[in-house]
Amino acid sequence: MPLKLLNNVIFQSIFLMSLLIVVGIFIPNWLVFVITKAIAYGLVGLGIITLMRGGLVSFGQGFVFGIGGYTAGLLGTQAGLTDAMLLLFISFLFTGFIGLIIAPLLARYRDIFFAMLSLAFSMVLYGILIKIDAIGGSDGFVLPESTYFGISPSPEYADYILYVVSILMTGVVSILLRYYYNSTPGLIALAVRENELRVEYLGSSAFNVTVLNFTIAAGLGGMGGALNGIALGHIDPEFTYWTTSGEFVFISILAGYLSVPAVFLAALFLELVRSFSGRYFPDTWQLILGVFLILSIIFIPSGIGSFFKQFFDKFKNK
Amino acid sequence: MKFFRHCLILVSSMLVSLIGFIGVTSADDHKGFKIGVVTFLSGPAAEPFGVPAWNGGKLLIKLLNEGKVPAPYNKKGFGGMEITAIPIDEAGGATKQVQEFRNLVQRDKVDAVLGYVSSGDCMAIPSVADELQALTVLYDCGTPRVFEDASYKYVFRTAAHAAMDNIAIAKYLIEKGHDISSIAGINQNYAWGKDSWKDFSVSIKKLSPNSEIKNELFPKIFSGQYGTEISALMNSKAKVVHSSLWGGDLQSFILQAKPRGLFKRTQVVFSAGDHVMPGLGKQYPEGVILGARGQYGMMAPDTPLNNWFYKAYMDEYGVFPAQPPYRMVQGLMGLKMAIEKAMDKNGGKKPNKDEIAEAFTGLEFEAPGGLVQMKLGNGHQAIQPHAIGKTAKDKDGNIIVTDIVRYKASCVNPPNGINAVDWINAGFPGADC
Amino acid sequence: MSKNINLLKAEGINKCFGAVVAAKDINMTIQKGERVSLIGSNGAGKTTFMNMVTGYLKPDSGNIYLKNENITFLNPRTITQKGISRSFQIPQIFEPMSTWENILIALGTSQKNHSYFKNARSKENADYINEILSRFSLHEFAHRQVSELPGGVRKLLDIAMALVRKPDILLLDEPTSGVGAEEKYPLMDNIAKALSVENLTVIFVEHDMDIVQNYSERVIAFYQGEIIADGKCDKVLKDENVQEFVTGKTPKRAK
Amino acid sequence: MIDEILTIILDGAIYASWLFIVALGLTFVFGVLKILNIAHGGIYALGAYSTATLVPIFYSLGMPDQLVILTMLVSALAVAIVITPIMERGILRRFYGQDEVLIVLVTYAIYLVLEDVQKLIWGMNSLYVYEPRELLGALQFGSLYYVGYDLALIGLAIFCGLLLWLFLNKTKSGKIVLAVIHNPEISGCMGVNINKVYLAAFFVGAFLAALAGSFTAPLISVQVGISVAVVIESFAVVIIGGLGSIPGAVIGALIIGMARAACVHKLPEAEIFIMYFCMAGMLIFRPKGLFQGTQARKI
Repeated sequence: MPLKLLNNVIFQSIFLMSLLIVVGIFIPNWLVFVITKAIAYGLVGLGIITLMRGGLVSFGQGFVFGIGGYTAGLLGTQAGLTDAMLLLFISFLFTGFIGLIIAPLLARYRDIFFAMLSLAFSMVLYGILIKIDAIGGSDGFVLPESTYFGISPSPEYADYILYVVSILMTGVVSILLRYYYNSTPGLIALAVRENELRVEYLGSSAFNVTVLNFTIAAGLGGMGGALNGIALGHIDPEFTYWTTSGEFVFISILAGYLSVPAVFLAALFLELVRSFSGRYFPDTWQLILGVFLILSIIFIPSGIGSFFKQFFDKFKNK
Repeated sequence: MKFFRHCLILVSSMLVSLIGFIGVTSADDHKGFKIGVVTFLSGPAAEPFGVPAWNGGKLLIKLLNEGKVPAPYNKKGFGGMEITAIPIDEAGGATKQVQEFRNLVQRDKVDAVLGYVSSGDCMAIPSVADELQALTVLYDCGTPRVFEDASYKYVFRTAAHAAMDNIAIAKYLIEKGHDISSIAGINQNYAWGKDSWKDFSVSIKKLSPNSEIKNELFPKIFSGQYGTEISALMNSKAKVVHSSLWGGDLQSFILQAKPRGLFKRTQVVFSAGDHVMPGLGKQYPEGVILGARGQYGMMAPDTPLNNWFYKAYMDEYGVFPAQPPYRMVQGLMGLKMAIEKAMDKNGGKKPNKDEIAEAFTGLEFEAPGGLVQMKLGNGHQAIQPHAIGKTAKDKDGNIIVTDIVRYKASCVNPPNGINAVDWINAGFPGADC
Repeated sequence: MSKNINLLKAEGINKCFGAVVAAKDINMTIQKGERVSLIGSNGAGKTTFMNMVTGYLKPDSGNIYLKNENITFLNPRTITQKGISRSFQIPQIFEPMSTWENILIALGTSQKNHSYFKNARSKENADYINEILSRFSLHEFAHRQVSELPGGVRKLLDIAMALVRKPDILLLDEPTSGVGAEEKYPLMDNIAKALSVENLTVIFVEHDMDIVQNYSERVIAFYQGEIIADGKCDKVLKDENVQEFVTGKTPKRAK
Repeated sequence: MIDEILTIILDGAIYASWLFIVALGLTFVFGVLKILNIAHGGIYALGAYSTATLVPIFYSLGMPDQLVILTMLVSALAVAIVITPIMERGILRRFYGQDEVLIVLVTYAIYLVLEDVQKLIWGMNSLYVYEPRELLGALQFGSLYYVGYDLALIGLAIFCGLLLWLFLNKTKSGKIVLAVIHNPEISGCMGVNINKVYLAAFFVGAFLAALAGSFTAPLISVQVGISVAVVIESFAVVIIGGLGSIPGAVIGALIIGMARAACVHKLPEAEIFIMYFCMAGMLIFRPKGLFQGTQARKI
């Protein structure tokens, strides 16, 4: 019976979430912040692995990342809405809605074409954003400080509170996604990845699956963008640049599509490598990051998630 | 294979945690004065701005720590405290910089951050700086908006904003009797380029209402290909072509425009044109009117402090200092003065950030480029004198700057409380020339 | 003629690929419960016909009706939903998954009103999958990855997946191709056993005339896109044209 | 008026030629290897650096001026010879047959590495090689001067495109490459050494990238960061033209080049936007580009 409890997704998630929240009290502020950022990136990565389960990789998640960030930012500066949770939620919904609109355009394409078209969409958005001076053009703009249920926390605790909020919201999202992955439509998505033709001949629509997955990915990307913007207090068109999108793809490939927590671990890993190589090798951090990317793709081709799965499978078998 | 992979992951995660550990522990060392220096070390802005600036900064920090800088900067380090600097690459956009800034403040526990060339970064950093209560010196960026749109407690800018560059050029053109009946501009399509063009074209319109504006070109930043733009500028037959291009873009523009006769046919003005002179050497066109964003490099004043710095830099790097090292040195000197002023007041202890911020506000100090006064933005934004000149060839064929006109700081900078754009639009009220 | 008796009806189907005629004025009706085999040499148009019935290809002209409803221009998915399932010459199964999971997906696709938060591996699904597995004698392979399974089992799984939906018509594309000679009969027995449970209409493309003879009542012979014979199994197989162009049993060349 | 139209066409053609040379290698490598090589921009930069290094040496040896073009070709060749075995044999080969997007990511990583490699080899200072640009003098069109070298780029672009097209369609080796493009597995079964073809194709792509850099070097100041813009613009060209299509690259480059020139002259505000605008339009109306057919899958 306790074993069964340990295998329960909700139980695992709550355990992990509480652990992180408690740990957050003891770790230094900068690490809290890095983890918050990793969560933001991880959310986008989670969107990509949702797509990956359906056999697609988007090389343009900067598109939704940017939309999410700008949604939160514009609501903050123009409409005076500063409640972080509300902003995250609205960005999630709005970006998901945008995703739903463009998904049918993209869902007809596969493989590299899907990747390139999504990249092209993000480039178009980049072109638009740097052109609009009213929202800061290429400089972007500063977000107002966020509040929680109408209370604005003092600066010392702001990072930690956002950290907790992001863990809670991400936890909920992760649980829901796990349920989706395990549900019948979630399994059909996996089937689309393997053999789209057969799925059609079994009477299900690969197109619909892709649209749904893309919409979810868009929503998650938007939420990640909003979280990133809120955490940093600043938004600029770099959110939608192709190099940003490249990092998201890297996170999801490093994580693999088998495990949800692996995505966040991969994101944290990338954040730390980037941050430390930038700190200790300011001249050659790109080299280090590049070599790190190549090595991890060579040595962990199916992602960190595959270790998780092996580990849990062993655990279950015992 | 699988075993190997596991090992790899284990080793790399250990490595990361180890570096993290070093990062955390080294942060506790607090005897000297630790600053983070953020400037471009990669990307297109590194060669023209970041690297020469950091060269100047490195040199000054070394000499300060050795106590070899002439008075009033002859105290070792910052008020006797040894300076340690952590260089950080500014490339990657404002959002990345906010994170790097937090890392510097929270992880490395620096006492102050000196940095930022890009206006986008300067717009993004101050609010975080105030939130984290971290002393921050913006040393280079140009946008006037930083202290016009908001006010900050711990943020200072030790260099004048960009409005002065273009106001001074407009004044120079008129004083020297150039034909400004029609003007055209080529500026990069982002805040810097657009603001520069606006400041310049409005200034010209104010000083000479009959001038006609021809082309207003805004090519993409880092595009590197200007053939079409050059054709358009030459087709327009404007008498004056203004540009605030910088770095590789400016170099490429010059290289592409020169053989096509643009500089012969048209009076070209570069609002920040000096910093590519060391690189281009004899390829730099003659007859160009240029500013250096201050009295820097070839337009620096003949003062002992400047002569000392010019020579020290020349000896170290074999090339004369253009604006970037001047501006970074100016930032370091301002910080040093503020710290030492605060120490005078608190009895020689290492001052805390509030004491330094208080001392910094309204500070006046002598830098190689002339007297810097923290007059705008309620004592947080510097003004400084400016100089405009014209390139010519000396007898050996080297490019030099002649016909230099110097402007008082109060002549080309708005008074406290008035936005630069409003001041220009109002026709420079209260300018003291 | 009442409804539901003419289950599938093709009228004047034509299809060309460039200069190759793949279907030429094909007319056929198939009654409920029939077991029909399509025979013909390679390129005779059997698979093209199958592909047109299932919507993968569209005929240049002509119409196909399922239960008097025109399905000519529907896509494969909709046609499948309307009651025509198919298997494939090369089994189209989900390689990295287990047999059990393959059936689970087939089951999932056949269900309406999916819940996005209900675990697909539920008790009632498991029961149904186990029933299918035992019907096809696939039990011992339930938790093996299908890419490792022998050819016959893969074929069987492919067919089992097509059947999960409980279609009106099942199209089998060369169920015994790529299967060793000694496996063929056990495989067909298994299929027949599984199919006998429901009163299914089955159309299959087959090259092996012994199998055709043993497992079908009606035979339709194709040659160069045309139907050259249609009728009871014995009669068609004895037809001269069929023997010359399809089965090749009489090496008579003269016309 | 006629003058202005002529100027626009000339400016557009010069820019389009540059775009085409850059995009040609990218689209060719994609056609054969199915790799979208982000590091293409890095190789371009290496070509520029290599020219900026070798040409001064060439002049210091006191060789006749006309041979400088040869030096530029050699420097591009040198880059391709060095980079191809490292990238194709050393890294990319490990990933053949895997997800195409994974390979894009690998090339992105290589791009990052190349950025810093430039810095480590050549340092931070700008390099200049303006001398070759003075070789062909200037020509007058209406009231404007054009530099002969810039106009010669149009010839170079046509030459490169034509040569590659003739090679593919008129020679036996070219036909083999086409066969591999069409179906690598079957070509392999027929006895074609796929690995060799991939290596050769990558070499050609790398050479074209380096060549573009090499011939752009006299126009610009060669320094860190010149590759970023190249990546995006060449992508835009191949997306408009269709991935893997040489005629597509021609049309894509011409569309962007001409549209941009027209904008700079007539509607400067729209210039920055025009490339994205062309791309967006193409995405909406012909998402696979102008020259990209759809392929049906065999079942």
